[in-house]
Amino acid sequence: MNKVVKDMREALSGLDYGATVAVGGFFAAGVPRLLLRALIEKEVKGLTLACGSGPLLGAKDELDALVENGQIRKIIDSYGLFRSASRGARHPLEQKVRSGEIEFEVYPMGTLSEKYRMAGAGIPASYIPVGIGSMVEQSVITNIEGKRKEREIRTIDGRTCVLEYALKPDFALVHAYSGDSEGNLRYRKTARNFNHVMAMAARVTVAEVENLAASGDLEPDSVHTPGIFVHRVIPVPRIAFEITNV
Amino acid sequence: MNKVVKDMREALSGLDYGATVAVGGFFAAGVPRLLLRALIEKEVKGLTLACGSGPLLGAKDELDALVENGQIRKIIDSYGLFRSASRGARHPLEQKVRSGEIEFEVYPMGTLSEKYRMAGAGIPASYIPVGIGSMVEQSVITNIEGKRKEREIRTIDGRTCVLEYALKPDFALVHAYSGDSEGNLRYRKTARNFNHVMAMAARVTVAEVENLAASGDLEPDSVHTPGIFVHRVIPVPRIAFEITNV
Amino acid sequence: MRKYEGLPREIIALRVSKEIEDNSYVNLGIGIPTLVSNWLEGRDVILQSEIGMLKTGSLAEGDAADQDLINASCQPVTEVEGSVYFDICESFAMIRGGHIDVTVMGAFQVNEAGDFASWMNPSRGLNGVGNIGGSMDLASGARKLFIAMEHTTREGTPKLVRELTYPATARKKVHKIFTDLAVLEVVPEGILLRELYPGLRIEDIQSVTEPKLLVAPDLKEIEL
Amino acid sequence: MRKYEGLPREIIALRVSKEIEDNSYVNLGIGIPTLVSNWLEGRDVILQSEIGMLKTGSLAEGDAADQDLINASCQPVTEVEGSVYFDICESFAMIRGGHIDVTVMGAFQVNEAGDFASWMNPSRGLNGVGNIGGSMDLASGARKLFIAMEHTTREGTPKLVRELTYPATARKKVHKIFTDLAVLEVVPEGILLRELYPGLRIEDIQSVTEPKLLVAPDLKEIEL
Repeated sequence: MNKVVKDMREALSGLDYGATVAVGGFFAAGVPRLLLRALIEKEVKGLTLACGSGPLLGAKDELDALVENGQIRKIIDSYGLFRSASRGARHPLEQKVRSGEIEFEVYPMGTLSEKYRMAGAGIPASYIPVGIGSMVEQSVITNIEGKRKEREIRTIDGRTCVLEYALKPDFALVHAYSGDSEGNLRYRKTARNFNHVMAMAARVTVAEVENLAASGDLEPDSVHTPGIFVHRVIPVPRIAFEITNV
Repeated sequence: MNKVVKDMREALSGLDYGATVAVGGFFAAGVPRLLLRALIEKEVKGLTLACGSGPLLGAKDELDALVENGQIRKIIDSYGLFRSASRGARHPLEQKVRSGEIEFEVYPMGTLSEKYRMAGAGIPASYIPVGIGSMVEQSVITNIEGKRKEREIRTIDGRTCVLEYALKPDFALVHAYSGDSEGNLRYRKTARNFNHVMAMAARVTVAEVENLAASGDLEPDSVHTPGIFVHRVIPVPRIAFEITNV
Repeated sequence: MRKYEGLPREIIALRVSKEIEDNSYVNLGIGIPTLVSNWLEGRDVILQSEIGMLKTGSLAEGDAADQDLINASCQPVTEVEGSVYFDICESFAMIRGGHIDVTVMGAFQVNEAGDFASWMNPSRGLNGVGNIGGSMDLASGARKLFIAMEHTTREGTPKLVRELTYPATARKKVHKIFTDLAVLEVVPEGILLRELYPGLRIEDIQSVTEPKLLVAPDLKEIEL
Repeated sequence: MRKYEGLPREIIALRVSKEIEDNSYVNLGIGIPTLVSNWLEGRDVILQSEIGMLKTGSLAEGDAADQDLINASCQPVTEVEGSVYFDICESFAMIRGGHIDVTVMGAFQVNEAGDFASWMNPSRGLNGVGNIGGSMDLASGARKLFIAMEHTTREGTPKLVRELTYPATARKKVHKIFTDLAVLEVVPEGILLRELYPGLRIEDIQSVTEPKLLVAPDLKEIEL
């Protein structure tokens, strides 16, 4: 199976208005920057960007463009706002979160990672003992009051848990260090983070790959994401970026 | 951290009467045969052997000894009985299952793998859409009538599910192809199977390792089981075994 | 009961293979389904084995057998270019999560609703236990579930039944059924006879099938 | 309110490091906790970083920085002998599953019950949202949870409080608290003062602490 697409247009085909798009990466590491740039160029709007831990803070130029172009309807993340209050206050993202123009939904990081895994593994819901005693227990945490759905709480084996549901994105955009034409992927160091689980979760997974290997060149015992989870592969150059404070 | 133990006695220390012991392997592949032999030699009784897919069928000499010595109180598995009815009928294991002398509890394989993962990941329970319309939906499936606990069923997002609970073994015995003194492990080919998830799940994980590597000799991006999940490492020789029909 | 001579098992497997489209991920169960792999060589179809392997190769003979490399039926298999290994939770994420395009399984019985029984033969008398293996997970997650089996038992008893008398593996999941005598499809109204073994008539198939068969307007001989 | 001069942040971190036993797996949060790593070099302690790394090395300076290698605070770090990488679900399985021996976090506030607040400053006015990150997972799964923080805000307001006024991260989870002025332990009866900054008296600590402190019979100066 050859999943290599010829260009970014084909890579993002079908990713249209209103799509929920998982974006790999953890702050600056492992963010699919070139796929994000293609998303900006495509000018597709109404997007829900389903993140794991601040990939947009780690790719600020892309974040700025997405916000300025009005492409984002909603962000799901565990750590998606600037750490510094003063810096955040100046940023268009935070202004739109404040005004409610962008919805911002936040989960504990491990819970969010399980929500993606549940979607990938066909598990509709799990009881997770995280967030008890916090606002997580009361409702989904979002800046939009009307969306604060109540949570279901239950004590199992002495541990009080929140019932958490699978989160299935329409698309996942992931970044891999190497991959072959059948979509088998390997990540490098801490750039792995959310990329694997998002690839599992989405209906359509698009992987940007720094090093395109021939089928069979990846060691069979050392593949991180088996190709069955990946639908499109686009080779990209390795680009340098700055790791700045989030 | 040096987790290498000096002998099998130390490897199994604390594994006493009544323990629940996860046994890695899928039929003949990846079974911790030498740890099983040490378990036999130790003559510890009252064991619950928590399996994944018939590792005891794949290690028949060890199974025979465990059954004959009366060490097994209960087996948990997805495929733990001989495929052939006539062969099964002749085997002491099946006779003891028939008589109720050994309890036999069976789950769908993927559900069982998640039960171990839940234990390892600190998730008390999940709704799993497998077994609906079958006996799984009605009760825990076991040969002991009094143990057929009712299941809790719920429809989530249009999928009817069974509530499945974490299964936390006291010990896990796993087999790895290579590993270092800090417990980082790599498996070979299809011998990986249940070994990783059982290592995650247990209170104490003991890994028999065919090739003991120096710390740092395993490629950091290519470790299958990070050492944090492994408590004891025992180097073992590579032994040949026959792959016979189960 | 009358018993008809039909396709040998290898040829049932061949017929199944023709129903599998290129670019599919496929899981093959024990028995006739395993034989389907013989007809997929050279095809752009990737076999998943629930033990934790993608691109499972053919059975390994003699010295080619590797004790760390078996399929989910405990048979030594081979690696091919691009084979990949993974752990059991990843494997069942593929299966339960709907990532497998086609699953082919054997069965003791299938009924009109698309329910089927495959995991336990109660006559073994094992106090309600049996080997589930991955069968329920596979049935639950399958996008398309094909059953490949003999049309009747060795004694001529129908395996296409009105009510399952064996414990169900899953309900309303079977899409198509491939037997030595016919190719059938489970449709909302019942079981539709689509193809039959050359020389047999509809009545012949019906005589070894419990539920009343629907007949496809374009009924034809089994296409090989 | 009076504000006392106490340990600098680096020395709070040193005090924390002495509370960590050899052969421990440790996760260090943002702020003072990160500084603890400076005092663990040469110790048989393994640092877990929730981004997906075991044996996280020291911060990478200049050319040693690798854009694919950062810690959970988005700082370039280094690899050491035996470092291992893994994906985020594995990482949080370690955290939530109780595999981390010691977790050290910062906090805005801690109360007598061992509740603490760290994830959101409501004064930022973000309509109820903030950065949770891994804080709640870490608190929930920690075998031992240490808080390392200044004893008061810059303005001298106590951070050891009767009732949290910031949204809680977790409840009844804090074991010990290390500040610039004192080392305290959360016990069933309240907060126990165990060590204090040389020259300060119990009353001094109490004057910048909201709840009534219990005093250890073997109260001593902070041990470094």
